[in-house]
This record gives sequence, structure tokens and C-alpha cells, in this order.
Amino acid sequence: MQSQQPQSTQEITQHVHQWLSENWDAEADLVQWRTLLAESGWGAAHWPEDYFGRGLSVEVSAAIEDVFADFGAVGTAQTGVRMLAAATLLEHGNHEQKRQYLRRILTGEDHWCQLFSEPGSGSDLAGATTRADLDGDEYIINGQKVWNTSAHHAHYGLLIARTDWDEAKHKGLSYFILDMHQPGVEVRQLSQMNGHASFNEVFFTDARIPRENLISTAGNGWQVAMTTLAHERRSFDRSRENKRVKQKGRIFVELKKELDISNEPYTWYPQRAGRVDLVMQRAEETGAINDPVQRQEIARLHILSESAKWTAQRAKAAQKAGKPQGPEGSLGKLAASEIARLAARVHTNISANDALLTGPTSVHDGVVAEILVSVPAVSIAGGTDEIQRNIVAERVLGLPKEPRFDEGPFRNVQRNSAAKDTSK
Amino acid sequence: MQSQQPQSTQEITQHVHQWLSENWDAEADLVQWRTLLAESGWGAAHWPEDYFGRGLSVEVSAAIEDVFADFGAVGTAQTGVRMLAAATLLEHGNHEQKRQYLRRILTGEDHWCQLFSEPGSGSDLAGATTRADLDGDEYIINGQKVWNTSAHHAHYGLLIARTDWDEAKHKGLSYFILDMHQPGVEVRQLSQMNGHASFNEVFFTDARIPRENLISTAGNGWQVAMTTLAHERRSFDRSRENKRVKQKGRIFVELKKELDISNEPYTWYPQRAGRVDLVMQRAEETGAINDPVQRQEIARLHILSESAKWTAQRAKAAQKAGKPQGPEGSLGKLAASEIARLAARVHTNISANDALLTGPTSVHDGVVAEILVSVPAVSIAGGTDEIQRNIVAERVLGLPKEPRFDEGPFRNVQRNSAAKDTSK
Amino acid sequence: MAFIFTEDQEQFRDSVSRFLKDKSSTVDVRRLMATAQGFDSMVWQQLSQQLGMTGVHMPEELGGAGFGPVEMAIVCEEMGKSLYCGPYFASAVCAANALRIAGDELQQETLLPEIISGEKIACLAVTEDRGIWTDEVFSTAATFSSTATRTDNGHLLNGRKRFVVDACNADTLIVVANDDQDFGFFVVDAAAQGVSITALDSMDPTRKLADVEFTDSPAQRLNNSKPEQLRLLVDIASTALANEMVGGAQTLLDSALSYTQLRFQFGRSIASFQAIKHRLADLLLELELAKSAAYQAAQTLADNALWSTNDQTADIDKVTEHASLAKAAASEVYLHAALECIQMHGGIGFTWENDTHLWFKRAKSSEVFLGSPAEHRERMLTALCAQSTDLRNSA
Amino acid sequence: MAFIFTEDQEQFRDSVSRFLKDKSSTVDVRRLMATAQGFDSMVWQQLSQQLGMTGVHMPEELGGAGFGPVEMAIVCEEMGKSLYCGPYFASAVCAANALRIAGDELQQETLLPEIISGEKIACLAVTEDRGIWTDEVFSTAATFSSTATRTDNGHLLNGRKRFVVDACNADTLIVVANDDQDFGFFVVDAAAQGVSITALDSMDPTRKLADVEFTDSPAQRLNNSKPEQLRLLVDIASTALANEMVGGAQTLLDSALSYTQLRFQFGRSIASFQAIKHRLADLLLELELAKSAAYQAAQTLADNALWSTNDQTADIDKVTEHASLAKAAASEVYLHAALECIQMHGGIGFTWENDTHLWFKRAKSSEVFLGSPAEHRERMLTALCAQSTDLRNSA
Repeated sequence: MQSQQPQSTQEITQHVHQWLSENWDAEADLVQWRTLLAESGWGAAHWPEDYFGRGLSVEVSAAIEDVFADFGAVGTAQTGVRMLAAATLLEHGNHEQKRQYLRRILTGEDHWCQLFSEPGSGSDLAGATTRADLDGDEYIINGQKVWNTSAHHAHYGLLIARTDWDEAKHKGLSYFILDMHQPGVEVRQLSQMNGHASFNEVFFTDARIPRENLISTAGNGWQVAMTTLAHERRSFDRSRENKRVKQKGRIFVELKKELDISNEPYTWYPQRAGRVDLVMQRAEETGAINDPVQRQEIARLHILSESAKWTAQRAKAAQKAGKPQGPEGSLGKLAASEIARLAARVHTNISANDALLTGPTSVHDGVVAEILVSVPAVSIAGGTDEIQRNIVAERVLGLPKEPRFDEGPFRNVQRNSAAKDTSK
Repeated sequence: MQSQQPQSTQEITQHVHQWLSENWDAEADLVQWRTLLAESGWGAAHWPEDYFGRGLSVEVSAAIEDVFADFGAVGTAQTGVRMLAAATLLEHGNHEQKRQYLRRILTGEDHWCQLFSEPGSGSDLAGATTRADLDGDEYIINGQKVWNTSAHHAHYGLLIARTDWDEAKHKGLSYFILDMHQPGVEVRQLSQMNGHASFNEVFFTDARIPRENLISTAGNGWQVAMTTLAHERRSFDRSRENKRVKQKGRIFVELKKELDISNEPYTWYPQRAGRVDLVMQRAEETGAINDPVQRQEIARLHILSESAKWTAQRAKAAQKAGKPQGPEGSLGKLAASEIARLAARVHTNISANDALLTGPTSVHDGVVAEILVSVPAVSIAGGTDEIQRNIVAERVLGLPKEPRFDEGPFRNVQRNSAAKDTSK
Repeated sequence: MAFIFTEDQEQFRDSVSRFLKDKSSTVDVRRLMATAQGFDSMVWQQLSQQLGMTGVHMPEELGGAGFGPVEMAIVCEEMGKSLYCGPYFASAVCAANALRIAGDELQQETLLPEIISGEKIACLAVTEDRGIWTDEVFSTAATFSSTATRTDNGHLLNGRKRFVVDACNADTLIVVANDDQDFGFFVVDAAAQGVSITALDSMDPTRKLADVEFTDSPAQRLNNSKPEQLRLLVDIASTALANEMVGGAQTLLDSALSYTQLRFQFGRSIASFQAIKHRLADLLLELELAKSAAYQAAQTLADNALWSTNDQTADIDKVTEHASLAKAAASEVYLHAALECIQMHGGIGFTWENDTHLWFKRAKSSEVFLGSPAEHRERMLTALCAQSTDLRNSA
Repeated sequence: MAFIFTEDQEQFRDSVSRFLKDKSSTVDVRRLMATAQGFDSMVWQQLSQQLGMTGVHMPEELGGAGFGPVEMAIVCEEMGKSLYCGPYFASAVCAANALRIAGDELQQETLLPEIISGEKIACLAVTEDRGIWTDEVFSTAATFSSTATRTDNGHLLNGRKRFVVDACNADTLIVVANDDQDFGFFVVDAAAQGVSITALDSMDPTRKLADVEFTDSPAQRLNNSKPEQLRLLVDIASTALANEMVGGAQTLLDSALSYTQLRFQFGRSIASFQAIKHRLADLLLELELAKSAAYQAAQTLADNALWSTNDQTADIDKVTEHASLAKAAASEVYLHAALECIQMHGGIGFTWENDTHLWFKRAKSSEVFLGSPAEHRERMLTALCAQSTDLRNSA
């Protein structure tokens, strides 16, 4: 870490290549290897030098990751919520917090989860009513969170909770690191209508957080949460890591275990998107491709999905060219909902009764039925279509904002009756 | 009028039949005949005895109208806005107002129009900004009205105008009878996108209304207007009168002239509704009936229009049976919009390029093109679909009302910039 | 109903509704859908014998109540509301009507009373291969690969039927098969030799499906069998299903109405957002239209002496037109209501714990059962065109 | 464009846009649509000669600018935005491309320069009877009742073409007709003997239509005529029209956005009502998708050496797929935008005085022109299936 920094990207990547030649070992212990990475600063080169990085630019850091990939070497742990935790700590944590958590984030020793959404505050995240009451040197936590991916694997949770009920909604929240392994925290898996269980509910009954686990200051939780959410939107590309695990060596066996855990909630996501890729094949298998009425619907779906693809490419090309983002950049999620809904309809019509079957005798292992019972999630997860339309209308088209009914002390804001109890 | 009232409906109708045998003359002068009707009380038998009626029930009055129809005799004038004027005067007018206007309403000598909507207040009728300022014994009127059917034929207008700008929106309005034949009143016909001109604009520049033409009290205009609007919804069945004019006699020639004027704005209304009745014929003429894709759309239209018809019949049957009105009674207008829109689509597809033609060489005299350019009015006229959906959601489903932004003194309510000028 | 239900019909509906509210809560539905049988025999017995639902539309002399399709449709609508799990549709709607239409007097007297009383459960096996209710199945020109061969002791049945509703629970199967004439209806004992019933795993566990294979299974021909009766049976089944579907859609709309008013976000109930309000108004419109169609289809069946295809005054084209019209309309609103109900519940609407998915899955299985909306629109239009041709010919 | 327009293309668009803003205001449109000619000759001359719009996609050696379909599409989009009235589509898009594709070198050199310079106006006459652009017209197996008979002095043309855009303004007609081989493209002078042009009254007075009858009219065969060129011409015209349509839809969306924000009812702008906001968001989505499709179709034309149907590397199925995809998508969003724009204007949106109906009528005439959305979806899918067959065959 104290070594002289080379100047050009090429020099750096050559240096990293050299370093890997000297240090990489496919038979190493995964955590030991990553500990070495953390200490060398090459595992998170864009992080500050004081915290396991080298203070390099994000672009150079990406080039270094490419070197790792080309070399076939395993990098630091990047799956799940841990990188959101790291980004949030790097921006808002104090020195002790950074020293305490960042290394084990990189090594993958600690799993993290996000504890933001609540049964009573989904679209309206800032309406959280989980309470954190200061009692001496500890905060006492009571309430419930939901939609917490991988909470059942997590050592730590990123929690927003209300510390002040007399402040306005966004100003009474605080942000904490919560130790998940304590008696007052109960995690329950939440089954979905498609039979999968990608999320958890987390219940707090007098759970405790030492005062030093408050991130930033009390009442500043919404600002901190914004950092976490901003990084959530830069979704992690799992394909690279997933490809790597096919390599040989002890370290890849361990890596595969880690990835299996992080991929597990997402196995049904291709079905959720409607499996447009399967449509023509199914239409030929069933003969629906010869039905003029079905052809119209298949064509509509093709038009929609191709247009959405080209629209995304337009947005990407404009961004790459450094142009201001046009409206096309904000529409992907709404388009995805439409595609998925139409695809479900088309698959239903193509497969007819066979669309219902889920058992071993079913078509393509029940994939059509899984599409049908998964698609309704697209227009809800990650911000409902209604919220998306508001965003597009207000931010892209510049139309007036919704009138506010949640100003003034949060204690007086109307909210769900179930959630009201915690405010007493 | 002073005659002894017979007791049963049958006795009354026999009496009327006898009276008609003695008095009816197809060669009479129309106004003279109706003057006789007004004086006899048989032309509006449900009106009070003091005002050209006999104080009978609406049901008996309807039975009397049937006798007139069976006998082939002409009744009192009932077209256009005059019956709304009569209903409003009967409920809110004072004795002098009733004596002055009601007789000539029945005889058809006076034409009336409604002066409610304004360019700046369409859906929001109570947001009217036409002003009426008291100046001695006269109100001085300035402002503009729009969508005034037959205003160019009218002797009198039913006007709502703002007399108090410091009261709340609904409380600052007053209701007047305006003499249309005066220098400060200018009527302009308003052309529509389909080439017809069913409506007028009316401009007021220091027009004058004598104080005694105020209906009810100043500030009570919205309540009075509600009476007019309630009667507007009970739409007049023109078919009976229209059939009658085929009879022979001088009186029918005069009647035909009257009806031609009142029917004139409505000649394109069948096209506005989408002409579902023409669909199968056109589909057979063009061969579209053999196209599986077009058949689907034709079938959708048939399903929609049949279902809407049955839904209306359900509502009617329930009403007849004295049952509380179910949701099915409030949906007709929204259903009509959907039917018309779908019908326009189906007609376009059936007729293809021929759908565009309007000239003498066109299909069925350009009726398809007239459908296409008329249908967009259905979802606007008589309350937009958006207003209808609010009504259904709030009154039928009991969902929360829209938040209000127009309370307090009307002077301070945000409104269209064009309309703002009149409030100074 | 002539656009309004009679007082008697309303009372009957109330009693059905109260019974199902008590016996078919979502707790019951969840319990039963997890079982292989899928229904509660005790409840079945009560609704058949105490309330006479299974025979409401069957003649009094066979143990029924002597009412008609409108009352049968009322039962179906209420069952759709509560998502009743049981073989009513298979046995009382499909099989009993098949026997009534195609059986001769003796066969009806022998077979129907036990089905009407609910002591025996029957089902109707029609579709083969992919379970498609195509134009061919809808028409009188259908051919089936299942065959019934005449022997000295009645017929022997061979073939495979797919997606047979409640076959697993049936004592008696009514099977459509080719014979030496054209095709006809055959009665097979579920326990008879060569009958193999395989339950299917369906996304909708509230409606139990099975494949049925016959290998030289002894079968009794229904003696009045005629090919055109299949069309009438599809009409009856479609009408019943349409009524079931509008019932289900009503429950979904009610659920969305109640949840969106209770649910607060941003300091206001989400039902106060115009986007939600207007969509609920649109859904109400669509549902009321579909209800009118479902009711009308039942009335048209009642008006057209449906129990006899020999009746010259019966307007079978009108029956088919209205049945398929209702099926198409109800399918679309049911699925629409289910999707809106999930969407308006947000994340919770996608969970297993929330009840919405139970109706969503029934909506999906109802959409394909008896043929897709597009197929029924086509079928409806064909029947409609046949009428206008008739009108022109008679004019 | 490869998903982004180049700086040059953006500059070209700006200059076209500025010109049209100046020369094709709605005052101009209203003035011109009321005339029989329907366009302003002076403006036509300026846009052809000063701005080179008519030849932007034509070779430099013939007087064009040497650019391609993307630049042509830019002109069309901007003309759609301002509802430009004039024979650009008929002459520069349809007729010029027909000459380019089917004419031999000499014919191009003789005929194209004057069309490129705008001195002469040409148009393309294809459809007959009801003006339907059916599968047959779209395919290479089309037959036409118009015939071209070979004589010693060239051909004599007989037949009737319907719904010919801007035929009334044309100096030269390019006519598709059967000849002794199959069918081909024929050049006819509008002033030639036996040519009778009858203007049609159309609901959309901004696009002038006419019927054209030929009686022994002298005609010159385009010497490289091949039946499959008609398909390519439909692709080019569909792509151009799709770009024109998304331009028009953009104007309608802009108009709705601006009006709903200015319009106050109930003390708030109607754009603050969620019902309006969400529908405008949906319309934006639909429009951006259709724009992407229209741009892609132009790019695919550009990428596939469209000027020669002999080019073996050209993926004509991809060209057709994208052209019809774009036409179908643009037709639907244009009409949708027009209906929403009227609706959001309320009563005033239905008046003659308000400009919305001008675009509404163009949306309607564009919907049927070159074939309906359903026909283009079918055409697109056929082309798509041909590609996947090719892929399988080559794999």
C-alpha cells in the first residue's frame, strides 16, 4: 500500500498483472486471498489508501478488474448488499466504522442486508415507523422491516429507523448498523405467489444497537439512505462472476458457494421478465405461429421488446457521447412491465391449457406456468409502475408534483393503522 | 282550468280525449292552438293550476301526453332549453317571472338557451368568471360563455354569472334571465373539427339585465343551476315529435320548422356514437368479415355494445322495480365512450382508405369519415370521461374525493390566465 | 332473469352466499387446495342435500329443484366469489347436463338422481392432446381420437382425455368418443377396468385436473347422443363459467377497493390517488358489463328450452352467441381484476400469504378452460353471422 | 444513426426544423389545405433548391446531397412535426426512390435531376380498387388490373389507380402495371393523352389524394423493373411515413403537455391530476419506443445497400421487418396521441379553431395509408419468420 503509484493506466495494469503472477493461487483459501487483496489495495483500488484502496479513479479501478478477469483471478466479494454498505460507510461512516467493517466486506466474511422497507412504507420509504429509542448508550429497536433480500444470511443490517416523531417525515430518521445475530431480531422467509421465497421479513423486539453504530448524525438517516439507494441503482453484473466459477481450483469451489447464496433469490427473474426469447419457439411447437390472430399478438410483443431494446441503446449511446439524458433513459422500467404483461398473455394463448401445468410432465419443466405467476412482480418490485409514472411525469415531462399530505410533525401524519401503534 | 277535476287517470284521459275531439284542428295556427292548450291546462297538466297546468301528477301528465299522441294532436313546445327554463322558473322563479315567461315557453313563441359553460370553466362549471355588477337597477354583464346550443335562435338565456368575488366559488354566483336581443350580446357559431357547428360562443360587453330578472337571490345561483342541470339529464325523447310531423295539416308544417331548428345541432350525433349498426353491413361489403383478425375486433365491439345495452336494461329494470340504483346505472356514459372509440377503430379497419373519403363518390355518402371525425366528442361532451370516472369512483365506489384547491374567496383561487382579467 | 332477479332468486342467492361464506373461507380454500382430493366431502354433502345446489336446475322428478340455468348460474357466481373448491362445475354443471341432454329417459332415471343428490360425483371428458377447445371441438364436425367400439355387452372405450376437471374425484365419467356413427357420449365407471386417471400439477390448485386413459374400458352409450349436443354443452359450461368468473372478479374488485382505502402512503390513502380511482372505476365498468353478459347468457339458455336440442323454437345460435360472448367478456375482466388487485396491493399482493393469488390463479385457469377469449369471440361471431343469415333467409 | 444522430445530422435537422417553423406554421397549413393544389410552390422551391431536402438522399452526380435514408427520415420527421403540406413524400420519397431502384442509368440521368431539384414533381401510383395495401401488394406475387401493352413506340397504359398521393400536382407519374412479363414500373407524363386525374375529397385535406385513369396513355418502362422492387419501395415509404408520424405525435404530445399545464380547473392545473399525468407518461413511453423503431428502420435501410436489390449482402427481410415494425408502432402512437390531445383539450380540442384536429386527421390518413397496423404486423412477422428460417437453414 505504501508503494510508489505508477502513472498511466497501462503502467498500473501491467503492474497488477505482474503482482497477480506473483501472488495468485487458485488453490488458496478464499478469505486469505481476499485479505491479501484488501491489504494490497488492488481489490478496491478506487477506495482511499487508508481503507484498503489506492485512491485511484473508478475508471482505472475498472481496468484493474478487467486484468483480474483476464488473468482468471478472483477479486474481492461484491455480491448482495455488501457493496452498498461499503459505499455508504465510505461516504458517511467515521474512521472507526470504516476500519471495523470495510475489510470483512471485501473478504466476504460478513454478509449484509438492507433494512429499509416496511409493511406500512413501501412506495413511501421515508414513512418508516420502526422506532429507535436512545436508552443510555444504546438504541432500542422495535418494529418490522420487509423485502429484505438475504437477511437470513446476514451478519449486519443497514437500518433506517425513526428517532424523532416530532420532526417532519424525512427529518426524524436515523441510519444504523445493526448486528443481526441478537435475540431481539427475528428473520422470517416470505413466500411468494410463485412458490419462491426471495425475501424476508425482519422483526425487532427490543433489539439493541450501541450508540457508536449510528451512521452520520441522528435525524440525518434519510440523506445517508439516499447514498445507499443511489448505489443500489447501479446494479451489479453477476454474469462475470458466474462465469468464473467454472474454473478449477479450491478457491472457486468456495466462490461458487458464495455466489449460490447471492443468486438464489433471483432464479425466477428471467420468468418474471416474460421470457420473450421463448415465444417463437413455443409458437412453432404448438402451431400458434400459423394462427393469424395469435400472430398479431406475437408481433405486438416483438415490436414492443425490439423497440424497448433500441430505446435502451439510444439512451446508452447518448450517455456514452456525453449528451444530456433524454426521456428515453427513464422509461426502461415501465417498458419492462408492459413487455412482461404482454408476454404472459402471449404465452398463455400459445400454450393454452398446457400453460397451467407445473409438474414433471409439463412443457419445458413448467416454465410457462412460472412465467404466468411471476410476471405480476415486474410492475411492483423496485418501484411500482405508479411511482415510475409519477417520476416520468414530474422529472422528465416537468408536470406538477403530487400535492403533499405528509408535512409537519410525523406524529400527526395519517398512516396505516397497523403501523400507527409504534408511534405511541 | 276551473273545471272539476275527475278522479281516476282513466277518467282524466277520457276527458282529455273528449276535449281534443272538440278542440283539435290540424289546420289551426300553431301558436293559437298552444295558447288554447296553455289556457286549458291540458298542455302541461303537472304544472300548478296558477301557471297553465292542473296540478296533476307527472304520471297522469304522461298519460295525457299519450292521449295526445294517440289522437295525433300537437302538444306544447318541448324542444331545446325551454323546458329547462320552465322547470327552473317553476322551482325558483317568483310569481311575476312565472307569469311573464311560462306561457310563451309552452306556445313555443320564445326560444331559450343556456349560458353556463365558459372557456375557462368547462368541467368546473362553478368556476365561472363572467361578471354581473349591480349598477342601480340593472346588472351589467361582461364575459364570455361557450357551448351554447341554439343561442343564435334564442330570445332569452339562462345565465350564471359571478356577483361576488370575495365569496367562495359556489357562493358568489347568481342566476339571471338575459334578453338575448340587445347590443351587448354577441353570438358566434363555433365550428367543430367535423365541419358541423352545433354550438355558439356568446360574448357580453356591458350587456344589461334588469334587477327583476334575477332568479332566487344573489349568491344562490349555483343552487338554481343545479335544478336546470338535473332536468338536463332527463333528456328529451325527440323521436315522438319527429314522427308526428309526417302528418298532414297546416299546423304540422309549422311544427316541422320548429323541430328542424331544434334537431339541427344533432344531425351528426349518430356518427358520434360510432354507428355500431353499420359495422356488419360494411364488413360484408368489403369482405372484412372474412378476415380472422378483423373478426376479433368486430366481435369485441359486438360484446361491448351488447353488454352495455344489457347493463342499461338491468338499470332500467331495477329502477322500475323500485330497487336502489346499483352501479350499473352510472356507467352508461363511460361505456358509450368506449363503444364509440372502438367502433371508430373497427370502421377504419373495415373501410381502409375508403374511410377517409368525404365527397360525393365516397362510401355511403362519407358516413365513415364522419364517424371518425365525430367520435372524439363522445368522451368530452356532457362531462368528460375523466369527470365521469371521478363520479363513479366517488359516488358509486365511495372512494375519497379529490383534494380541494379552490376553497376560500374565489378572487384568490388559481384559474386560467385568460379568465383572470375579469376579476379585477 | 329478464334483467332483474326475482325475489326468490335473490333469496336463493343469499342462502348460497351465507353457506359459502361459512364453509368456503380462504382458510378452507387454502386447506383444501393443498390436498389431492381438493374438496370437503361434508360440505359437499350439505350443499347437495341440505341446500339442493347440485340439483337446483334439474327436474323435480329426478330429485332436483326444478329451476333452470339462471339458478345454476347464481350458484356458480357465488362459488366464484368464495372460490369454492369442489366438483360442482364438473358434476352438477357439466356431467349432469350431459346426461340430461344425451341420456334417454331410463338412463336419466338410473344415473341422474345420485348425481343430483351429490352421492355420486361425475365429470365430463372432452378434450384431447393439448386440451384445446378449438373450432373443431366447438363444432358438430369434431372428430376425436378416442373411440368406442360396439360389442355384445355395450361398448369398449379406448383413448386419452386431457385436462379433465375433477376426474380424480369422479365416480362416473361422461366421455365424448367416436363410435360407428359419428361421435357420442359414453358413461364409464371410474372404477372400471382399463381406466387410468393421472392427476396433473396445475398452477391453480383450486381446480383439480387429470389426464384419463381408457384401455378397453366398458362404456355405456347415452342413447340420445347427437354430435350437436356437444356444442350445447359447451354453451352451458361457458355460461356457468362466465358466471363463476364474474363472481371471482367481484371479490377481487372488493378486495382492491377495501385495501386501497386502508392503505396509507404519503399521508393519504392510496385510493385517493386519481390513478387508482380511475382504474377502479374502469374495472367496475368492465365488470358490470361482463356481469350483464353472464346473466343474459343464463337467461338466453333458460329462454331457449335448452334441455332439448329437438325443440324447433330454440334459437341455438343465440344461445351460442350469448354463451361465448359472456365467456370472452368474463375471462378478460377476471384476469384484469386479478392483475389490478395484485398491483394495488403492491409487494404484499405478490406474497403467498395474501389471498389475491388464489383468485389470480383461478382467473388464469378459467381463461384457458373451455377455450381462450379469442376463440370464444370467433365462436360468438360465427353464431351471430348464422343468425343474420337466417334473418335474411326468412325475410 | 447507430442509436445516436451525428452532429452533422443534428445540424441538418435544426436547419430543416427552422425552415419549417418559418414556412409551415399552422396558419400556412390552414391556408394551403383549403386550396386544391395544397402546397406553396415558392416554399417547395426553397426547400428543394436552397436546402436540398428533396435530394438529400440522392446521389451527388444527379444533383443530390449524397446522404441516405437516415437524412431522408429526418426531413420526414420534421415535416410530420409541422404538418408540412407539399409533395415531398410523393415525389422525393416514393417516386424518386422508384426511379432510383427501377430505372437504368440513362433513365435516372434523364428523369431524376429535375425531381431532385424540385423543378418537376412526381408521384407513385400503386393501389387499385379500394386502395388496399394487402399482402398481395406487399408481396412479389401481386397482380394488377392495370396493364402496359408493348407497342413500337414504347408502352400504352390502361387501368385505374386509386388514392394516389399528390397525383394532382404531379408532372410525372410512376405507375405499377402488368406487362408481358410480370409487373413493372412505368413512367407516364401527367399531361399525356388518356391520363385523367380526379381529386378525391379526403377527411385529411393536408394530404391530397386522387384517382388516376389511364386510357392508352403512352408510358415508358423503367428498364430495371423487377416485381420485388415494389416490396422495397413499400419498405422505404413505410420507413419514411413512420418517421413522419412520430414527428406528428411529438407535436401532439408537446401540445397536450403545454395545454394541460396552462389549463386550470378546480383551482389547479389539469396537468396536476394524476389521471392526466400518468397518461402523458404512458404516451411518452409509447412515443419514445416508436421513435426508436422509426430511427432503427431508417438505419436498417441505410445499412442494407437499399439502392440495389441485387446486393447479395443486403438483408431485405430485416429491412422489411424493421420498416413494418416502425410503421405499425408509429401508426398506433400517432392516433393515440391525437385522441389524447383532443381529450385533454376538452371541448376546445373538438373545435375547428383549435389545431389538434389537423394532426388528428393526418394521423387517421397515415394509419390507413400504406396499410393498417395489423397488416404491417403480419408483414413484419412474415419477414421475421423468413429470417429465422434462413438462420436455421444456414446453421
